[in-house]
Amino acid sequence: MSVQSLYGVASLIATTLASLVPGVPGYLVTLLADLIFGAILLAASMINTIVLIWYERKLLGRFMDRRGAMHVGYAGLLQNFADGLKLFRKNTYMPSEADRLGFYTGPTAYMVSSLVIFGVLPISTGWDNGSLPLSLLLALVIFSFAPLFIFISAWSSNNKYSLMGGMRSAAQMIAYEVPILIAVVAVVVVSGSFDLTTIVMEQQNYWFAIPLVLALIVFVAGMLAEMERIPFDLPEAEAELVEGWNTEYGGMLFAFFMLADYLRALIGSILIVLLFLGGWTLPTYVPSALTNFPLAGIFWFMVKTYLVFGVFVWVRASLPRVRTDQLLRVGWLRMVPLALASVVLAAALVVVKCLPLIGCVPGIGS
Amino acid sequence: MAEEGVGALLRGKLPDAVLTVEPFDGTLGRVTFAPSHALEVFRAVRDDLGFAHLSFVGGIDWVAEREVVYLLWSDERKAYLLLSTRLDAKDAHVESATPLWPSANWHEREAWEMVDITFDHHPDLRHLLMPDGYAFHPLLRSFKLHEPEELEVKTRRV
Amino acid sequence: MWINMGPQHPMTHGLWNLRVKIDGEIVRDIDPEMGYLHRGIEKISEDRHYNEIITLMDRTCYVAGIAWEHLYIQAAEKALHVVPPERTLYLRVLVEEMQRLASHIMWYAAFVQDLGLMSPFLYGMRDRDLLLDHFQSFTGGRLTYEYMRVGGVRNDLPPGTTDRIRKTMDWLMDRFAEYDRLCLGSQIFRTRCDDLGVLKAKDCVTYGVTGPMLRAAGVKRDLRKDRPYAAYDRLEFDIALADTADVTARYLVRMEEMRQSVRIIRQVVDWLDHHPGPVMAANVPRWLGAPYAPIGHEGYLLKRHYSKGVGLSAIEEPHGEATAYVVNEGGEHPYRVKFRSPVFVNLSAAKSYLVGYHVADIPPIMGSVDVCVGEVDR
Amino acid sequence: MAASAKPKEEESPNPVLWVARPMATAARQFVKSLVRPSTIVYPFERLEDPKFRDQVRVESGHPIGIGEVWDNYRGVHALNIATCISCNLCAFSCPDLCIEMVTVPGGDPKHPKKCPQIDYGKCSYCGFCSDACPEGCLTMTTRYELSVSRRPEMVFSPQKLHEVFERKLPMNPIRVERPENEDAIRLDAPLCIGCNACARDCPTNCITMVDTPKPTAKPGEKLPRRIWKEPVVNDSDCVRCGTCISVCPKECLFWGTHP
Repeated sequence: MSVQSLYGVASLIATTLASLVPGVPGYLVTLLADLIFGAILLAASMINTIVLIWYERKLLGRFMDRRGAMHVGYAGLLQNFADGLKLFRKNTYMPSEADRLGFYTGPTAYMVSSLVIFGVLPISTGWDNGSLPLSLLLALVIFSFAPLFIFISAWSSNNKYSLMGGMRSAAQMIAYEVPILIAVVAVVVVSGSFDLTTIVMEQQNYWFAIPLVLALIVFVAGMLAEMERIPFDLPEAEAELVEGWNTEYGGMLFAFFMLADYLRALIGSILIVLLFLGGWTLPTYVPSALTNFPLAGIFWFMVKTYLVFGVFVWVRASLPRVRTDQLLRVGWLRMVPLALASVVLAAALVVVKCLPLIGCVPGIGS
Repeated sequence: MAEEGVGALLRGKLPDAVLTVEPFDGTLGRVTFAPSHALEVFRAVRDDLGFAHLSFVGGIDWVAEREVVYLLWSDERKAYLLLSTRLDAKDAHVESATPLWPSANWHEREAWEMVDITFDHHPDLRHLLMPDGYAFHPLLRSFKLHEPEELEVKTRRV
Repeated sequence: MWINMGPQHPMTHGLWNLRVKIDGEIVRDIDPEMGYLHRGIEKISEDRHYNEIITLMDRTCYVAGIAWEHLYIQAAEKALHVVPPERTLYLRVLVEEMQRLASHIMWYAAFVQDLGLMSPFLYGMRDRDLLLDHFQSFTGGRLTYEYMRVGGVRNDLPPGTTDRIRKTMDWLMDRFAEYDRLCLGSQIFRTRCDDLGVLKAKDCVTYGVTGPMLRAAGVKRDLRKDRPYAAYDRLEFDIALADTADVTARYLVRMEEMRQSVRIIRQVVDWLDHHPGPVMAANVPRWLGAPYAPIGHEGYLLKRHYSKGVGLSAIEEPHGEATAYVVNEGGEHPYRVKFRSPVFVNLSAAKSYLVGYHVADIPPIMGSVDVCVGEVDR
Repeated sequence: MAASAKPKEEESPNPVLWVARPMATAARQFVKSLVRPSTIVYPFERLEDPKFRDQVRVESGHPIGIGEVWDNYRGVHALNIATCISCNLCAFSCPDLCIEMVTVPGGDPKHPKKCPQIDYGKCSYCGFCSDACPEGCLTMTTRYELSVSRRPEMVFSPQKLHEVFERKLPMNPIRVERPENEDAIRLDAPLCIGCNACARDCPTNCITMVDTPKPTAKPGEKLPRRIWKEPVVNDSDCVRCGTCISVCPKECLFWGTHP
């Protein structure tokens, strides 16, 4: 029986299901398999997010000459699960004058829209969406829904700090959408595809980070702003806006915001890995022992993602926060021209056909 | 001597206003002036003698009368000058120094709420440290602290 | 739109309320509300013996307790006509300068954290701990020292302290370079802090602003130089000055002051090594009485009388010029104690350096003022 | 004279490096603290633990938990009941009124022995009491953990303070030197009636009543009815507690400056 599915692994599940329970209609099996795969993906992304928080806490601790979480579980690994449980058990309160609909839907939609992106991102061979030719665009579009939901929840919580944080968030995210998208164009020009899997496969000889270093810088800076992390965390600038747009939230709704923030951080790191650092592939000249074990693709993918996130933590540990007007000025006046320059550079590289040359440089390419 | 200099200078300028000039340890002297001439004294001290920095304004309650103490600093002389004036406790008011030295603003507000001295023409005479509408003046001698026995917290047996 | 920044707000560093009128992100008007931490120290002092006020002084400013002790003790000694021995003067300079270091490091930590940078906060707290360890070693307390007494100090330094202090000073000098790399070396820090919260020299004098804020505007006033107290006239140091009068200038002035403090401490430690002597003046009662008879002994009657006097003292506290005015009317308690807190006046001028800047600038500007609400409200 | 605190050239930001210098500084700290961060894991590692002291890297010469320095800490009091003379000085010197003198067994019925009971809910650990203690029986120890579950447990009776003493914790070794020529008890002789109250109540027995010659009455003058004895204070033994002043019915004793 033939099972059509979006996912390589999902089709595996479907085949297994079909062989276990014969006689079930094919479309039901496909549906069930997709649901199971979605649940696996959801669990994996959530667990990854929570581990990412732990990772940041530990790393930040070392940057700050302290230890970070260390008591719950081995080296504090379970600390964030405990925190999550605590938040889960808490009452959620709504300010009496707040708008009920927006107050509750804002964080939920923020969280869900961040989670949906995981369905688009390829993780490894077989764990990807082989048939989505515009997956990069889809991911970025869903990624840029966030300011809307942030603004809804900020406005509806009827707090001046929240409103200011929401305003800042919207302004900042829109300002940095533009350079990010232009920087992505550079990648698309070089790889010739909007499909993330194709982009990764194009990088088997050399990583795009080498020819497109300009685009990488713009993309990383833009991602920092999109993720609202220091030095661009002014929507939730603790010093003046208390907690910015999530001031009024507590309990599980706050946990939604927190999780969604780190989900977006994870997605940002994953996008950087996919677009510029070769995804789950390693350059072909590395010893094959490094790539010839089960789930090697996922392993290297996670290692790269966590390293990229480590750079974000490093930046957080060493840079202060910028101001709104300075941020916007940098965004529009520096980042957009830089991104345009990187597109021109990428186009030039493609036109003069010198890209394969980079692959010939010893130590970089194959 | 410099100590006599400033006081004598002030006395020469404003013979009616300056009541006494006496030496005071650590300053150029302590000048007592009549409260009715406060503004003239302030002007003379700031503009002619160069005491541009007002360090503090403090009130002291001497039961029958109240004293206002001004400590001034001159960058040229590198020394302090102590001004003092005595007011009748029943009608304690003196001209505000805030128009001349804006730094007196909060000090006068504090002296007003603590020692009950009214500063005329103060731009913003309202409570500073105490809550609005607080009816007492804590630094008056008539304001007694509780005896320690009254403050004794009854221990609650848990 | 008026917003309340405080009394519970990350910006306040204490318990006060800054009401801000904003137009978009621009500050149009402000109104500080004080008094949340008012404990009536001046009133309580009227019912306490001279030595027992020291315990209050430690709690006046919780990051510069010993400077306030020094301030009060000088005034009380003048009011009581007591002259402390010479070694005591040097010991007091030593602890005051160490307190200045601790206070400035604490300021650095809090200020940079206001800018959103957490790691210098922890570096600062770590390095301040070394100074607190020293305080613990010779006063017994880490935050509330109770070190000074009328007529001297509680005790001399334990053996070996001076060498340890020298080592710590060397180590701290390296740390200051690290602080500068983290802040001055960062383009983001400079864009945040340059031309921010400008209060020019003329306005500083008018509003009575003192301390590092005043020196950042280029006014050369430092009571340690201009009106030397304790042993400062026998020590070599320079006044830290800057001329741009903005937040960066205040940062620079405080950093330079810390280096000068290290310089002073090294000289004092050398002097202390070679000049042993008593640390308590003769003819001073070791114990200057109690506020009340203890519970169950209300019949006790303990009166000492001192000859009348008024004491005025002024010191350059880490935050600026602090003065104390102690009136001794001959009783066992002071008749009136009045303190001038530098932050009190610096805050009262807040409107002149906050209006016109962004909301996001309020934390760094207020951070550069170094607000310590304990001594504002007293 | 005045140093200008201008930033040095090496510290000013480089437009090319932009944020490289602070990031390098943070990275250096990261590498340093990979082995062992500066923090001390408090409930598991204790500074006062001599075994742990050797493990702490002391690169800055700071006195963290080193021997005699740690012992200067002002913590919970220790009371040696045996040497306490019930002079009340600790209770008098306490600014927070947290010390109450309570009767302990061991005194004679007329003059019960009283020792300090400390309410740690009020105590500010200023150390005035141990500084005032003339016999050194009330000292402060390095014990700093004082969490109790109920408020009455914060009140330490003399017996409980004695238990702290018997645990032989490191005592605060700093003894405050008594100043030379301290104020001493003086007698306003014409007022004295020789009632012996001061000598009876003196905790150190430093007051002796000596006979004074009874003056011969002039004609027409009436001699006061009194015992012809006067207290003489041994200043070197006197602890300046003031008990004699407070019990004197005629208020003829006072603090006087040493000649």
